[in-house]
Amino acid sequence: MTRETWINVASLAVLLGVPLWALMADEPFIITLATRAAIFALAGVGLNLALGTGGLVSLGHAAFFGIGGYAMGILASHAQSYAPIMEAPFLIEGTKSMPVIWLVAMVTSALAALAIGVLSLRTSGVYFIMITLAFGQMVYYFAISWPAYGGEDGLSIYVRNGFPGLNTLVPIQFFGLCFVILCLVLLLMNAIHKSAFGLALSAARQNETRVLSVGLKPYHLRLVAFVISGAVTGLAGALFADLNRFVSPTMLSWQMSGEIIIFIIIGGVGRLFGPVIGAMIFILLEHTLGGLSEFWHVYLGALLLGIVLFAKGGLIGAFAGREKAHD
Amino acid sequence: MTILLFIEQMLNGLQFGVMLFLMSAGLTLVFGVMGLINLAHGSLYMIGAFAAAAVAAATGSFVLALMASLAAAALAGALIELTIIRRLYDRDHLDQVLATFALILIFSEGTRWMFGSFPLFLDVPKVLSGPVTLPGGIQFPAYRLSIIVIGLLVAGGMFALINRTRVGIRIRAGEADREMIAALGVDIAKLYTFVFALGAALAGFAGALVGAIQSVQVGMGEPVLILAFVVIVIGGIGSIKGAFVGALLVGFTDTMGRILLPQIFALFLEPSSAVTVGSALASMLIYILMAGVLVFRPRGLYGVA
Amino acid sequence: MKLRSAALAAAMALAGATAQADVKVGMITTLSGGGAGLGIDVRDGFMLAVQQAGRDDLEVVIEDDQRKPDIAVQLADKMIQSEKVDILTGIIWSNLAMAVVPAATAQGKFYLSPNAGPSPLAGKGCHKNYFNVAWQNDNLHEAAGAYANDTGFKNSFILAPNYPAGKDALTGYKRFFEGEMAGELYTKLGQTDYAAEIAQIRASGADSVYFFLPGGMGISFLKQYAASGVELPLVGPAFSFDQGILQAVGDAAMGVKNTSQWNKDIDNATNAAFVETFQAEYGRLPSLYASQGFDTANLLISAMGKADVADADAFRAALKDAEFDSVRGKFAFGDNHHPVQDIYVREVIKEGDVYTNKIIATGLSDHADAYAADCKM
Amino acid sequence: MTDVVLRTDRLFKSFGALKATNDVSLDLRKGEIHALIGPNGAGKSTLIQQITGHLASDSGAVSLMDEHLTDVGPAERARKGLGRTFQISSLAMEHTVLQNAVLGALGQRGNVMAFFKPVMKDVRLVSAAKAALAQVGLAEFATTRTADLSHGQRRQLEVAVALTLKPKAFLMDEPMAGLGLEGAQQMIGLLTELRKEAPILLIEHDMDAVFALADRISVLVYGEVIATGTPEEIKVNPEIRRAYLGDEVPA
Repeated sequence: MTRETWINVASLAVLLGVPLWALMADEPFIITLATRAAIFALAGVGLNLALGTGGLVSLGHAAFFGIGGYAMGILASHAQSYAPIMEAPFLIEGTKSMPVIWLVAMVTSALAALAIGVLSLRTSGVYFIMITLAFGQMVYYFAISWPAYGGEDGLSIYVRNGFPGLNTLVPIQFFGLCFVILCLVLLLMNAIHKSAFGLALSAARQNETRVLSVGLKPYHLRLVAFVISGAVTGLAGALFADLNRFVSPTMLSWQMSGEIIIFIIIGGVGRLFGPVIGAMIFILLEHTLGGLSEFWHVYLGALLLGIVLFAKGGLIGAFAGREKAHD
Repeated sequence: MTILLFIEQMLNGLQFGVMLFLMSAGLTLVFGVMGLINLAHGSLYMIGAFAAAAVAAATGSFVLALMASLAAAALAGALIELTIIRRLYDRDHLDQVLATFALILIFSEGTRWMFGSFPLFLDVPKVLSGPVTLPGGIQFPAYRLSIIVIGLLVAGGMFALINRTRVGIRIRAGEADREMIAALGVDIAKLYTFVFALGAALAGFAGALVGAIQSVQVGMGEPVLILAFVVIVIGGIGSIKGAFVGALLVGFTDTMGRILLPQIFALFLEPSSAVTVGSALASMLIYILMAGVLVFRPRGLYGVA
Repeated sequence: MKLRSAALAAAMALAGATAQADVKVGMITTLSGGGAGLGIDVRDGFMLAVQQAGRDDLEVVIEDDQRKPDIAVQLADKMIQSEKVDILTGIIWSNLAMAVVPAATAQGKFYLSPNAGPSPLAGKGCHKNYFNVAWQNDNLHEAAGAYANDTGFKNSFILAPNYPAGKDALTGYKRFFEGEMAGELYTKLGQTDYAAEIAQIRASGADSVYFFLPGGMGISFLKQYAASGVELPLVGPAFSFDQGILQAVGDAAMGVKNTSQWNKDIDNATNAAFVETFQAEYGRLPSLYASQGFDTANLLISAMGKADVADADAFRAALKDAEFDSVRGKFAFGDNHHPVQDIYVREVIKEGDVYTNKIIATGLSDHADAYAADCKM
Repeated sequence: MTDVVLRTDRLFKSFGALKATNDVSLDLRKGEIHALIGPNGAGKSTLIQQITGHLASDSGAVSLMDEHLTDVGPAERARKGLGRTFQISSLAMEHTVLQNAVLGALGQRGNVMAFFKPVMKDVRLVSAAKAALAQVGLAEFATTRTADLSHGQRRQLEVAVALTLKPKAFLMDEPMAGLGLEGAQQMIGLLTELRKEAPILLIEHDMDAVFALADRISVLVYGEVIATGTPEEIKVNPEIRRAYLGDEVPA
């Protein structure tokens, strides 16, 4: 195994081990933190396909995170109040079933990513960063000013949604669910990375002309990557909303987009496990630094600055060296 | 809406646009010359406003306050350029975004640590405090009128600097070809520090000017930063002319949208939903404008391919 | 957790004892980023009362929510799961309260709100364990509507940000105001330039303006309104005229009427002592928020004197009685556990170099809220 | 003419006042190497870009095996059978040599939307890629990171990627550029092999190579084709001697 593989395995072991320890030590809050880390990691893994493999720096991924969250909020709130979402032309009812919610969250955020991607991918570089930011802001302001689902107040769900055979209100069970989803998505991303699509997408990042000259269309590759990426981030959003039993426009803010990018950069751009390590470290920092001082953002800022300036390739890069070319 | 009110609103749009230009000019300059995305531009804006508020409180002079804003922001700009920013020129945009995002965190909480959590006081100078009556009987705040004048002067000065002076030639050369200008024997490091400090000073100056009619508080820079990005992206990044046109476009669109959209929706919706829908759409309008421009001109109005 | 140990140490030092704390309070409030001033005031007011009570059976854990709902939810989970607090308090913002309160009360915890009072929690979503010690969100706006009638305004222009609290505000004003509406505007949340809105106001033919623009938005609006030369009388809720931000508005706020359930010149011994000790302790005048934090702590302490927190029913009854000396003078809870109180009209004045408020009238007496009837408790 | 593979018909392209290509009509016939020579700035690279579709023409048409390509983009043109190499190596530098070749094979296959199957375990793609690498002499470098290749090896890899496309015509933009004597000899040998697969439109500054390889030569000056002919005809054409070659006619 390469050193990077060791780091990857270790990071999963820590992510799984800490909540198990917390269960023994009766520290349920630590389990909640680990769940949060797993969900953020999932959002980052989603974005990493577009950003790391595809080279698409999207500053609007909070839109998909939030849309996933609202998919959960809207479905569950209607189920809670027994009021159908719509009656004509056909009946759509709310639901409290997680698998259905996840499916809806992924489909809606994929559709949003398709719409945003079709327009945004006409641009590149800084313009792409900014146009995705613009679309993110549109969705954000829409959510704030649209009264039907709580506007800025957001939507509360009193009881976490259900998954067959599990009691999701028990922290460790919900964590297990998130952890398994994270692992499955990591496997999926690993497969994509090694697939024909992954090879071409990554080549399009490195050299667009080359991809064109072998008869492939970077635009299509990127659009598909953007849609998959949006769907995974949307799934993370649905889980995050379920963790908090609450969804609000904060999930759609540009700062949220920035945070998802931060997870990736801390861990290492384009590394499969970059967002996992990044999210774990971010949660750790947020939790420990927050206790040190009211002004803990100063320390967080200094630390991020240090990582950008001195640890190129993120922490995985610093410890495992340059990415090994795949055979 | 009467013609006079319409003209007054156009003036408001112009004034908002000019204000946006002040904030955007430095941002687009820094990007054009050094290829740097600087999210901390909003922090420099905030530093200018806080410096002005502190000096105004100590001396009571608005002119001194404005000078302090220029000096403080330029100094802060030069300082971060020398220590941090110059390490970022050769990095990709992603690293730049993250590093300057980190600077926002440091500046914001640092300012809160120094000045506390409550907004500071900064008022317009007495001579400009009331309204003036314009031809046609429009009452328009004197201070806003001066912002329009100052903004246009700064815009003129920027054009002159870029097009007429030796420094401007070097800046344009630097935009075109970094190695070329180094080969010409210009000290590129000094030029970059100068350009960055100039951009910072403009941001700080805008912060002070605007701070007098808005709230001087921590976090005031970020909404402005996003607006400034919208402006320079619409105009084409790196183009001062683009920033000017983009700023006016955003100024007019936002101002007129806020006023007109609810009235337009009132024509075919019942009043309360017209207000809701109109306001919701108005708050999204400049982003719709920006996305629209980019879809048809992926490099902005005056951007170079 | 440093904040926590500091709070603990303060409580311990005053009590001079090391006995096991009996009542554990979790305070989630905004201490960093935008709006931190409000959270700091609530915390300081609350802790002042805790110190003055000098009880060794009261422990307070304080955490910063950064004004983010998801952080607030996470902290509430932490308080409930790990700290095992009995009572939660501290949240400033309605959207954060909506995220935290329903889940916390559903888990059997008490929640005492020192600031936010969103309408769902007063009406259909009320809960026996939820007590609001400040106001229902609409209250101050309703009082402003009533005051506008008393003053003889016939035609108001009203504006607020386009978000739920903004809509509640204008609804609240309209609920009591009997005149016409010259115009109604929703502005963008966080908007800082109001030139276009002010031009609308000038052209509208209104005889008065009511605005709800909390925080920096209000500062910007007031400064720009003063410079515009529009001289229509301006009325707002206390949030834009609070001690914390009034100094930043300056002359532009002079003479403006605003509605509040508290002011530092309310004439009772508790209030006089509060204003004096707060100033001595923290070196600044107390704000509305500080007064709410102070009352919240005193309500809690009064209930601790009458019942054991472990006996939820008895403790709830003790809270409901509200037998404490409020800085507002008389204070009582309605059936939905929201205040029934007087709401005053204040005017901004200058005392020496400091801008502050004085009470000039009573807007509404013994006022409850409009949602109480929806509350099935 | 049935043996014409690639044809350009009156191509124009201007940049402002500069006419980069001016009424260029050329053809490339089965089995031949057709060299395009001309001084720097004559419009050779512009012409290649117009043919591949990376640059839109102001007017004129391009056809491959009598099929019009004018209205389709560069990806479609590549898929229809235009294999090109670049003046400056254009490769996915972080990928291995083999991965770059597999990318070409993927382009040839056409379907890239496969998400689950490891592409480097796809026997058909990999063996096609390896065959191309072997043909250009890079077989032993298959697992090398492309960025670690020498300049000459990168040029060879460019050719290999073009080969995997199984093109109907090759477009080669200065394949000898920057190669040493030995490298150039190797490349000449390689091109001689390649012409058996498909005809080559060759842009080259190295006159030794051009005269050694080309069946026909076209001379481009200021965007215009001033002559087309066999090497012998070009060598003795007095107009060309004056306009372009000067008096330094290669032996």
